[in-house]
Amino acid sequence: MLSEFAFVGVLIVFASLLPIAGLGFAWLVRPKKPNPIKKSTYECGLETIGGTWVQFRAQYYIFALMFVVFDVEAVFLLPWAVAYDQLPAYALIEAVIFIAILALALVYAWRKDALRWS
Amino acid sequence: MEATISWLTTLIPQLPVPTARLIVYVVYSAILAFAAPVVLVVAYTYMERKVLARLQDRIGPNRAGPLGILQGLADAVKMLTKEDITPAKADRIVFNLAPMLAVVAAVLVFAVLPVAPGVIGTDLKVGILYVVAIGGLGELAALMAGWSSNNKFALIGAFRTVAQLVSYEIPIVLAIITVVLASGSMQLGAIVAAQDVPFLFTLPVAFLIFFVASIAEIGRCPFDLLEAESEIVAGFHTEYSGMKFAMFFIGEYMHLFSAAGIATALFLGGWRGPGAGEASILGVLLGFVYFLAKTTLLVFVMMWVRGTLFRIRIDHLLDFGWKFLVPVALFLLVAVAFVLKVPVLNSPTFRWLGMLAANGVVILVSLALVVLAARHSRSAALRGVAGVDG
Amino acid sequence: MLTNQMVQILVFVILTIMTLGGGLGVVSSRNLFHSALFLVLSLVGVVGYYALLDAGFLAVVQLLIYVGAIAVLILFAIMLSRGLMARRQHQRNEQWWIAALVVLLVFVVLLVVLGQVDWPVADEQALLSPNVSVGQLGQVLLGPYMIPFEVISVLLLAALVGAIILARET
Amino acid sequence: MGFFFNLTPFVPLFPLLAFAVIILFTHRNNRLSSNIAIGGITLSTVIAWGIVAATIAGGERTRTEGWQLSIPWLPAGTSVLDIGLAVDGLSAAMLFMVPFVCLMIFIYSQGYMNLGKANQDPRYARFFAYMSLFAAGMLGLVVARDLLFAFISWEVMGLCSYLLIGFWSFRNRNTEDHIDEAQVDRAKKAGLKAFITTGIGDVLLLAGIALLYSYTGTLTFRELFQPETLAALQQQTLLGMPAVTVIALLIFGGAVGKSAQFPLHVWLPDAMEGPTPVSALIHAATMVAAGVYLVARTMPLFIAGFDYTSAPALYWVAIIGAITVLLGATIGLAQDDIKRVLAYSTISQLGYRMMGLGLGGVVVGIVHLLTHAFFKALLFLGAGSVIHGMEHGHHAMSHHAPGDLAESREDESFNANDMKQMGGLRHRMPRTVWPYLFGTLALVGLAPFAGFWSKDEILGEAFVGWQHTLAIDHHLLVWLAGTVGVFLTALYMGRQLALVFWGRPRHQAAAQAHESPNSRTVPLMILAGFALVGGFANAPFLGSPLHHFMADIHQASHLVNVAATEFNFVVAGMSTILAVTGLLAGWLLYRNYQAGQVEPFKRYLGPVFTVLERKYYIDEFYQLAIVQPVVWLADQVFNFDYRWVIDPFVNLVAAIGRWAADISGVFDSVAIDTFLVEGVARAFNAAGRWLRYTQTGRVQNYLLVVVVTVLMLVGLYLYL
Amino acid sequence: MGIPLYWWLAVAAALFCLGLYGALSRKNAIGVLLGIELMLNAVNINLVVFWRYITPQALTGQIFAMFVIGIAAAEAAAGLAIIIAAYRQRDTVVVDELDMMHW
Repeated sequence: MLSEFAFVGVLIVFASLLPIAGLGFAWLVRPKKPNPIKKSTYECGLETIGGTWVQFRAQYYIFALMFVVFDVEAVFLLPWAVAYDQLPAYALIEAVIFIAILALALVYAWRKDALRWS
Repeated sequence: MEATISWLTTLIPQLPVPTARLIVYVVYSAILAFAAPVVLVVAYTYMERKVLARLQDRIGPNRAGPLGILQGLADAVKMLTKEDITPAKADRIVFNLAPMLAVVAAVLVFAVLPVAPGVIGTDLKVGILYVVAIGGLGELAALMAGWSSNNKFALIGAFRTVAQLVSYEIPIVLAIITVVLASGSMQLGAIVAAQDVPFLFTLPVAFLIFFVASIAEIGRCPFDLLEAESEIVAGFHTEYSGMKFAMFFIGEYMHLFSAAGIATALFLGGWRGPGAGEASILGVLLGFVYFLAKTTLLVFVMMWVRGTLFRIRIDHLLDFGWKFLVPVALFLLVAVAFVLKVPVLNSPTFRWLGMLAANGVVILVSLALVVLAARHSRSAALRGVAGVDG
Repeated sequence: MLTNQMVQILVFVILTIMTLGGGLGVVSSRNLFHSALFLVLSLVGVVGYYALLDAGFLAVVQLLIYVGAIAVLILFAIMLSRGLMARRQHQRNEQWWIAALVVLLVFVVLLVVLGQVDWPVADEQALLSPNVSVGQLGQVLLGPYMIPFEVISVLLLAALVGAIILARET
Repeated sequence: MGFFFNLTPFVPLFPLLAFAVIILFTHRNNRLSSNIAIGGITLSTVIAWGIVAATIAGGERTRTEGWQLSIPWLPAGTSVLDIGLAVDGLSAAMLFMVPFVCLMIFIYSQGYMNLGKANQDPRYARFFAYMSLFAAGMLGLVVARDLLFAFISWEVMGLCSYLLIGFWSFRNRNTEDHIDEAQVDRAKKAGLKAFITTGIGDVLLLAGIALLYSYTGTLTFRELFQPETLAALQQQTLLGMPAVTVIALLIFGGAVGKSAQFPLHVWLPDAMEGPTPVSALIHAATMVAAGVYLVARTMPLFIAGFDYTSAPALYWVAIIGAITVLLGATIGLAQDDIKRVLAYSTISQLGYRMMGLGLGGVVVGIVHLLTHAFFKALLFLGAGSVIHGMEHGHHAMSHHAPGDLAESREDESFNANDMKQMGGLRHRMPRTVWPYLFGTLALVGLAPFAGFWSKDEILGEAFVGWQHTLAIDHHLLVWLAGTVGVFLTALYMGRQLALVFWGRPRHQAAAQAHESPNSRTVPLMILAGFALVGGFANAPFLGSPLHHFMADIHQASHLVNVAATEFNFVVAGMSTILAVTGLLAGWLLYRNYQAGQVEPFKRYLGPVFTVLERKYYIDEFYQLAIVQPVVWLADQVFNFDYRWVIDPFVNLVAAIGRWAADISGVFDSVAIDTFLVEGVARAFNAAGRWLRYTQTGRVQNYLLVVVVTVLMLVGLYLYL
Repeated sequence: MGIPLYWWLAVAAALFCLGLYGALSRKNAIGVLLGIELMLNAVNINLVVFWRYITPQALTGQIFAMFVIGIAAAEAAAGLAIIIAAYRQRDTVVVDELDMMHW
């Protein structure tokens, strides 16, 4: 028995062929006249000052963090949602507790102003 | 797909089933991976230009071919022949991999899209979660592109893109969980089959959350901060040109289509419509037409939105996602779960009505809360002003 | 003529090359960003493993959580500590060769031990029809594993609170 | 009527809800919070009394088999732990008392914590939240169907006792002018002491429960007491005894901690550092009653395999009870603090209950628990009223004499709890004195007050038991201890009455003391009514109704002594004579006591009195024998690590290296061959560095060591 | 299943060892974390393989794998936050330099 993912495997092969073919064809037909100015970093025509690695704010990280937490919670909620019809009524209570804790996380981040983009 | 395979084996009796399956897979893959992207991009770019132009009281493309219909082709040729520039300080390998990954991710979503009765790459048991998961690859592509360009704008653009994508993925997932709850399955085919009444009418709030968040997910106006020219040039693909840029471009339009397609499957009943069914070729074709029509309608709405609204600020964007959509989606989820366990609502009709009522309550309560909060903050601001004056 | 088993083995080999090659890249790459990308490659290989093992839900979860979420988190963290990227430094500490020897030893011991155990593999019939529906997963999760199910949300809440306290700029 | 049984979960649930609501939502609104607490306990009381009525109406079947409910609570992989509630005669009897006494105390607390006044306690709402949780714990224990739920409730009570006894350790010193550091410190220590001391008992109890579960696989009382389960438990041996006896003793260990029996009684007197309502709650309705109730509940385990007159576990219960009776009563003679006297009296009375249980008498123990709850709550609340009156008087005193303000403010010697500074309060507090007198008479055990009936039944049972054998056994001991205890009780209560209410005021504050407001005196009067008539509920001439009500529950096991004892005029007469004598002696000796005099007992008893005053030096002994060694051990471990072995060793290596380097320096100047010297130095250096590698502070080094160690262990496991 | 159980276990063992090596030899704290993620994945492969080959009717293996993934997410979130905080405090993420506990 082939896995239900077999088609995905085949599709991956073909999907990667598309950009390869496209880029390959373009490589054949396009002009190639590099010079240092073309290859310099684009900064609206100005000379680049300093490295690329300006200090970024941890704000970004906090959004990713929230995302991870909610994503995991969603993953645990999905089996619940699928099985919901076959589950007894207390499944509702369990899930409500689960979601309440999740909401608590959101409320915490909210109250701590971790979600504010300042 | 299974129908096609059996049709093929009856057509050529000596063909073994696995080989027939392989052939069908290869053909359908080729359609999805080559024909669909090209056709979609050409058609939708043309459509978008025309729609936007009409909304802005212009004519739009009208030179290449009749009514400018060949404009897409002309663009493709131009892209192909553009010189490809890789910045000197770029990380070449990652720089080249990023656009490929973007396209692959966009194509992979098609695998589970139920475009017509019985026509679906593979009806995964976890189909809808698969769609969400593949979306993660797109984020990865953006990060790779932004990082490898070695350009401040690209990097900031990548950060912003990913922050926005992850923020709006949560309401999407929560809306999806609501749909899964109502249909009892993550299989897209089963979700379509469960929509005797489209979820658009029973779960309108979930649809709105999904649709709005989808627009943000594909980074279109009013959520197109990823490429806010005035701030960060073109975002993470600032340094890309020629065919590599075209790859991102193609990915974007395929994304547009798949987002609308998924929304169609989840909320508009997919290919369902009068006469559509797996029984006959005509039914299948009719289903495909319904699907395409519904999807294009959604795409049109997105274009309309783009033509009407202005870009919002990033803090508003994130606030809207986390402080409005996510709480409402959570609330909705609990409300629908509650309705589904109310023992009185045991007939399908009552369940639909119950869900609709839950949606109504959720939207009313959340809007009331928003109004209250707005009034509160406004009066607080007024007090602040008064305090300064006094 | 391709048999089912041959396809499976072929896929397995490709996935193994991805997974272990990715893993090797993770530990050997000098550029941390590349390390993280190799990690993604390796984890995608694991996704393939799960798909091959008929654990479809886990495969997608792995893709969603690891590739979609954790990898993004790691890449963010790498980009946020900019010093890492600017300074080219040795990525191995001075005990790496001891570590290499020990790890090699661990690997050999594991291979030997795993080979010696007589695994109680289930019978053919059970192997052919595994219990894979997500609905059953949900029933088990909310039934016998209800407490861990609730605890995981508490754990995530705790992780989030801790991480916000740590990562916030004050 | 059966309808009320279905409401059983709400009995503990209402106070619990009150707790949650106060803590989460209403803690900013003090009046609302306390009203919620009172409302919660009122609802509990109503339901509980409904259940009592239903049990009475339900007849024998209801009382024996009762009502029960089980909830699958903790699914853990493959097995499920159930948790459940049950009501039978025994719980119903407790349900009559516990919520009602709690209610009285709650109402009283509203006044005591100065609701709405300037000196209202800053953590007023929190106080009521804790009290509600405390009540919920006790009610949970009473309606528990199994040891698991009982233990959870038990621990909730333990937590609350800690929080409440130490309640004033957080007292806001800015607003409370008469609270000093020492008092705050004492409150902290008392809370910890209660928590740790009862904790010792809790560990024993948990061990007992764990053993029980491992042997029987169930924790439900009813299943445990099945004859076959008990028989199976007797078959097992543990430590040379039947397992069931060991388990019973472990459970009794828990009761010793909670019910303040010797040798774990030390926490109870200190527990009065908390607000007075807490003392009343602990001494009457909740904490100490819990231990007695648990022993009564698990009585079949104590007897299993024996007759109730000879069961070894019961024997120890009786002995410990007897020791505690005498210990508490004698210490009570020598205390000056009004609440402390009552605390020791509680210990002594708890001893009575344990004696009763030790004779196999579930009913007599519980009846004494019930009567005692009413009059001890009464006495404590009365004492609180007196203390408040004294404080009021002290305040008024400094207020009315502005010239002396500075002086009186610094009046360090004033202590509102000190009986020796009171006197003549019967004139100042006419509405407190009568209830207090009733409570005293009930405690002393004079007919017809409540204590008479319950105490005499314990003594009668012991006496009858002794008459059966006429041997010098624990029956005799219990009877003697109990009878002596009666005299001692009367003596210290006589002393207390004389010091507090009679004689002349021995301090200005006493002269200006005020009667308390109605919120405090009305509960006193209600409780006084119960102290007067409560004993008739089980009066022998009425046919000992409670015996029939409660005793049936253990009939299934055919082990427990459930028969009511005949009223014995010898016993009753003797104890009455002793009580009257004691009361009169105490009263006469102290009636004319003046402040500053050497007190009469001290005159007559001399050094013995000092021993009593110092509570037999038990606290000091514990300090010396347990606390200090533990602290010492901790110090030694610290020293071992830091001063003596580990660190010095590292330093030694370094020192040796240095020393060697010094030598090499000398050597260098003398000898030409530097190669060898440097080699030595290097060798030592390397050794030092090598040793230091064990503490690099680098996680990865440690991890490597872990991996290598695991590898070695695996090798050992595989090839050895 | 066409693939012998031992192959799977060997692959998981190899992945585990790679992760272990990364955790032991990386100078960079994030590198150590990557190693740990590899190890967790190796464990997960084993869980799923045992489910598939030994107890295909009981879902315990899959449930455990889910919990491991959840815990890995929590671990990564908290771990990376610690690294970011440490970086901000001490301007380094080299494990050897993070030695406040040293001696």
